[in-house]
Amino acid sequence: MNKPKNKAAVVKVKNDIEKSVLDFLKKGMDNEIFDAVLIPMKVPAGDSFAYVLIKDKSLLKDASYLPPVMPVQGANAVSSITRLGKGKMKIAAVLRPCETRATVELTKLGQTDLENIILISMDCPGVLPLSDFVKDPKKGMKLFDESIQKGEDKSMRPVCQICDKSSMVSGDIHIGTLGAKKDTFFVISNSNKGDEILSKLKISKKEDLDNWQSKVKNISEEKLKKRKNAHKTLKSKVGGLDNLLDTFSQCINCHNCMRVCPVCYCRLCYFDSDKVKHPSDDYLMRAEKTGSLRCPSDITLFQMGRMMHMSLSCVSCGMCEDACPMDIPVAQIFSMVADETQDLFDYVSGRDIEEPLPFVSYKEKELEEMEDAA
Amino acid sequence: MTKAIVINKTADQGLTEVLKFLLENNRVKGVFTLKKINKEGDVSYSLITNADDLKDSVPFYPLMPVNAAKILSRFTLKGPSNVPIVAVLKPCELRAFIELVKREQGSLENLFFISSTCAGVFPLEMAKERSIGKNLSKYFEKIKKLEILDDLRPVCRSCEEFVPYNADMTVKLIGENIDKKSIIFLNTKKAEKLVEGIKLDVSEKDLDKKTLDNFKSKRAEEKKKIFADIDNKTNGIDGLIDLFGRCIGCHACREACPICYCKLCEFDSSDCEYKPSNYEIELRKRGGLRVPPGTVYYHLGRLDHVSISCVGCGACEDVCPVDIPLSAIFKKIGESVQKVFDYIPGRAPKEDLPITTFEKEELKEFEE
Amino acid sequence: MKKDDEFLPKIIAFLCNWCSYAGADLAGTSRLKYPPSILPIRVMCSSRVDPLFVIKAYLGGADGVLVAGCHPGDCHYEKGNYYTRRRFAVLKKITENLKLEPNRLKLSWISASEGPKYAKVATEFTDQIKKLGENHTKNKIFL
Amino acid sequence: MERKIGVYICECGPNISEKIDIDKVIDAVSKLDDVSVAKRYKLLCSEEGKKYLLDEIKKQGLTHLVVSACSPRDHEKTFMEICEKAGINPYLFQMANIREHCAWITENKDEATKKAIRMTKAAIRRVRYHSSLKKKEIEGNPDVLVIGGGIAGIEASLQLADSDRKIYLVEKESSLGGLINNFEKTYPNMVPGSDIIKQRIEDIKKNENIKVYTDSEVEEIIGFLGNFEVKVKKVTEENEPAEFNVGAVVLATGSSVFDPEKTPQYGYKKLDNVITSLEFEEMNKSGKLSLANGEKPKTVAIVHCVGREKVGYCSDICCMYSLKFVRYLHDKIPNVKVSNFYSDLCIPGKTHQKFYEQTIEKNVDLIRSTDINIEKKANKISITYNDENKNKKNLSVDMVILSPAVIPNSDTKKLAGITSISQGDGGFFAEEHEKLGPISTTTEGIYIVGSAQGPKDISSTIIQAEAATGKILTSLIPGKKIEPEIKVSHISESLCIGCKTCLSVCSYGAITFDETKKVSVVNEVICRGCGNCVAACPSGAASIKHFTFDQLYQELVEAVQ
Repeated sequence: MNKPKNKAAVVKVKNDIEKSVLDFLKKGMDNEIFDAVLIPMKVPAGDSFAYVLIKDKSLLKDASYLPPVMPVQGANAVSSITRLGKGKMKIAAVLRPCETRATVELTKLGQTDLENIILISMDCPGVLPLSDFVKDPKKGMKLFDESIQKGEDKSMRPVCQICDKSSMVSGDIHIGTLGAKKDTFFVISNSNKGDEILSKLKISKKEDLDNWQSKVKNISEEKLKKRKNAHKTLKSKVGGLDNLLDTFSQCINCHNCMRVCPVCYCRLCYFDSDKVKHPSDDYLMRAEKTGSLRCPSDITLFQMGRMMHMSLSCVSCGMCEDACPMDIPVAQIFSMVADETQDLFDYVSGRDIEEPLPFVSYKEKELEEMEDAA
Repeated sequence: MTKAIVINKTADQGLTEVLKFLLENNRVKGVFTLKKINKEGDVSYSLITNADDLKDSVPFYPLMPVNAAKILSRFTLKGPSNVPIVAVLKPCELRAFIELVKREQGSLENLFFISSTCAGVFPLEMAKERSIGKNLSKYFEKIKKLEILDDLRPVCRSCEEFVPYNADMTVKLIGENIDKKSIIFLNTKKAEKLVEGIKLDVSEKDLDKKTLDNFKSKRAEEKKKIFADIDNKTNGIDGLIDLFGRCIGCHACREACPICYCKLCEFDSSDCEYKPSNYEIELRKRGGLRVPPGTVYYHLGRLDHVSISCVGCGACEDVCPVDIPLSAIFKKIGESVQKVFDYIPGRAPKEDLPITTFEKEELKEFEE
Repeated sequence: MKKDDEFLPKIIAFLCNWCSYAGADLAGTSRLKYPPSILPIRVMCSSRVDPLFVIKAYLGGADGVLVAGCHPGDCHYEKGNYYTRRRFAVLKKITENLKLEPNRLKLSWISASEGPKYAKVATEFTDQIKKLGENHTKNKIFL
Repeated sequence: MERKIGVYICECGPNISEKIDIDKVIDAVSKLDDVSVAKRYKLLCSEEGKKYLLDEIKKQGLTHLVVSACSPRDHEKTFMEICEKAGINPYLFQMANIREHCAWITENKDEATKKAIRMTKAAIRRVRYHSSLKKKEIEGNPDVLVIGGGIAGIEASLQLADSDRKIYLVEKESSLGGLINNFEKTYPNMVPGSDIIKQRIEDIKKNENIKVYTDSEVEEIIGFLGNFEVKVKKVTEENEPAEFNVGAVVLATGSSVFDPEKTPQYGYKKLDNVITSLEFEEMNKSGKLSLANGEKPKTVAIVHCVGREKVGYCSDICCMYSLKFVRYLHDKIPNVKVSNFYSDLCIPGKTHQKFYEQTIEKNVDLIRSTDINIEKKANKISITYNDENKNKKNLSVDMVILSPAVIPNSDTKKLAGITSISQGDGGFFAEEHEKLGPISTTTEGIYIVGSAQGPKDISSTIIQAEAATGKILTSLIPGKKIEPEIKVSHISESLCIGCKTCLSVCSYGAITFDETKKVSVVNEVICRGCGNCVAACPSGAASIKHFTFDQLYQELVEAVQ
């Protein structure tokens, strides 16, 4: 993966891009390049979206490759299908870049089998906060379309507004819309699998990609700036124990952030296990130290423990924040921490399947700055 | 008639005074109640051991951040408390705790329970927006007039079990001048002994049954509406798919549910993982399948597991990120299941769970 | 989708080994005739039938689910079927409330000597299901 | 591991082949995953059939076997044995019952064929999720614990001891013999009770195979057929309980009688000379058959069925011994007038009728009566009653003997707790099945003998003692291994949340609770494998071998697909 991408195929848009992408997928099925497609689809009530594994082509027309919300992290969908084995079907999985990267992380963690999966991503404009959307889906749809038209992100989730990897390619095929000529889009191959598919579909990689690349470069640089600033202000707001406690003061310990997190893959979370259940005396003792003990206790322990466990693989997808009943800016906090911990190892989670997880590898000479000078 | 402590203060202040007495005179070693925890005035349950910290306690703050039964269970899971603790709970929380104790998930030993006639609580949403504070006066105005405040959670507005079971003390919180007088009934000998020697006037009183019945009938009205509404929505498999379609599978409802006490939920276990071949079969049948699958199955299964003990506390709905009307569904089905066994969850600790016992002659209507 | 007149339901029948399965065997050895709609699944005791199986069967598209065991008091394992009955009651109530076609579920007590009863139950239940028609959950995607 | 599933479809002569198009079935399944061969054969349960199957398994190198044929209740065992012979685990095998459940009940051949395909596919899918189970074997201890030193216990002990079994005989009284000790004579042939019992007690004392614990009570019994850990404590002293291991337990705790004080209308304990049958036996045996004032009674009433309504059953023996009392009285007190008040006479058995006829030749009135009331009138006892025609009548007598209902021995409850054998009707120990298992219990290896199981006379008691002996001698042969059920429950320690739901639904006390780990634990040897606890467990911590969630669910999936 990650071969230099200087050439790509170009596909003409007939009436609208969504249809054309779906059409591209249908061709894939027609030519039996893949037997099924994993792609978001509006739920019957029309108030949200869900991933659907489609075998019956006629269903494709109702799919939407770029839904306005992320109710389920695509990586979880992929692992649900392949954790117990690759199966017989070849499946094209249409995922956002952060979902693709989470999938790559899960693969490193043995939670998916990508052999029969083709990962297809796209330039991502971000998504709307889920809770707002479900309250008024119609409004949400409209808002989302407008934002795309205008190329604005102010109505997107905060964590999307500061995402500098919204076009990062780590799957097999990437749908590039940025910098494409009017009524066209790029189909960028990022792997041999990808190349194979393009050739089978007889789409040749002639167009060169400078346009797309420079556009992506600008956007991610701009977003990176925003991100750094956002993190700076956030740090001043939540930095220090008191601020941190305050930030999590309303946490009700529902562990939703953990359960929707794509890279929290444990069947039984350490923080739900017996290891965190103590005799009554312990709680009483702790209460007596300070006069009173907030219940449920160990909120911060849980959050920090989670940072310890998954910040190296965090893809800043924002699921946690979407799912938090108390609107705690979990995703922003975690994206801040993740950037720093991943920097330590010059690691970007999900960037490349060949990159080993920092915790399962080491260099003999590294992290001197962490060691005691003396 | 029951002995009752009468204090010319608001219910909150009145009870706090009693709690203070209990801590200072070492009648109990800890007080478990709601407490303001920061300058923003966020409220959370706390285990208070130092009488001074009681100044921030707000026992009857109309909010249920979590169902307290879960915390008490965590507290006594590994064995009963070694020292006396008094816990201030809402009636539904107390009932939930009894259900947990029946399942060996906690112990009643060394615990004293104070509850109240419960006027209901605001949705968690409002705590998030920090808008409860400014609604407090409205809350008490309404309840003095025995009216039902629309901003309250639907499950509270329709709750008919607002008089606690198994409480050692019950605080009057429904009816006139609750803002001037706090009346604390001593329901048990235990309670009388606990407050022995308190410098407050104790007199014989009664919960005004007529007032409560009147209030109950209003709640019953609300319930009719809410049940009718959910009944229209729960319409066969398509109705279910519409209701639960937007479920994101976070299972927060289960995590918040006091009756869901399992270490690892059946629905997170490998039993519920689809093998590749299962996907193939389902696709052959349906042409497509939601992934991860099992949304409807999860909710049906949870209904099967908890309906018998559901106390209708509404915690599930409070935490649902996509506002599925869970509490109405679970309350309605819970009640109809419980009716079959003439069972009220949490009514009596000695009452067997219907699923752990049976009558030889029963349920004929279900056989053929 | 077949027309109703030619519609042969798929009915999952959980049969306890000692009574109902034996009863079904007897129906066979006595050459009684009943529709081939019944698909037996043998369990040692009806109390093994986790209500979740019934739900799975229904969501999986089974047109009907029959749970059959020894008559109350005759359970090979003493009390099993009493618990089966309670679990079934709970499940039935749930499906009633959700209007999930509770008539697709059936609980019967069939002893080892009741071959005719088994054939009767199988036939009548099949007719009942035919009236209800196909279980459409089998076409649902968003389960 | 790579699966090679062999599918064999039995024609069962014409039974299946005529009703089902077997070749169609073969076509339908031979392409399925892991199916390496699908064939038909004329009669698989025949000797050639078995041989054929055996060779096939070897030749094809099969790992799993599916047989579509008759009911597993007929031939599952047969084919499992073949698997074993062929060297594959017998539990990697599944049967589809396409005869009883398909061929024989379906008119239309196409439909039958379709169903047979479905059933066979389901079996194939299920077998893929089977796992090998290992046969368990334990060395059974042939020794036996007998609780109760009455005639029942004595008889069982002697018979077992004669076949060289070591017996531990526990009696809570200071001497053996039980109630019979008090009987001067026993009906119908009026031989002295002592004749029956004395010699036997002597034999026991002489027999070094029998260890007797008098003044002792059983404190604990934990285990299963072939291996029960027992603790026995002397009631009289404060010493450590004796501990030993046995392979079987005989409950012979006998019975006692209903307390007539609970039915005040009979005046028991309120009036002099109103006594119970047991008191009368003692009095009679001691030879001092007299009234409180020392005189001999001239008129005696014997009241049957005392407390019958209260306990709700006929006690079987009262009528006979009440007639026996008539004999006692006439032997000891010439021309004494005896009146028996009964509601229904119970005179069963081939010899009893004769005894009855001989008895009523004597000076005795048999009065069928209801609503008896007994008071003191002057210095006599006055009995008012309604006769058969509902006329109020009255009779004065010197002495009244009450024949109360037979009830379980007082320590039945305690033992029921210790052995987890439930108490059935009337509070007697519950037999496994009223007709089919009258002396067995729900726990293999524990047997009930004598009136501990219900009112019984001596001969039926001895019959039961012999029956129990037979059971024990055949099920516990020294050196022979016993095979406990393999398809048992298991509770995952890591998943169990300790709610004890499983404990309350288990009929066999097979699940215990580990208080330190706060998790339930299955005693695999006591478990019968019904699977009740598995369905009861909300968190899927409990599972049952060979009927796992996966196995049943996958069978289901195929069946509905």
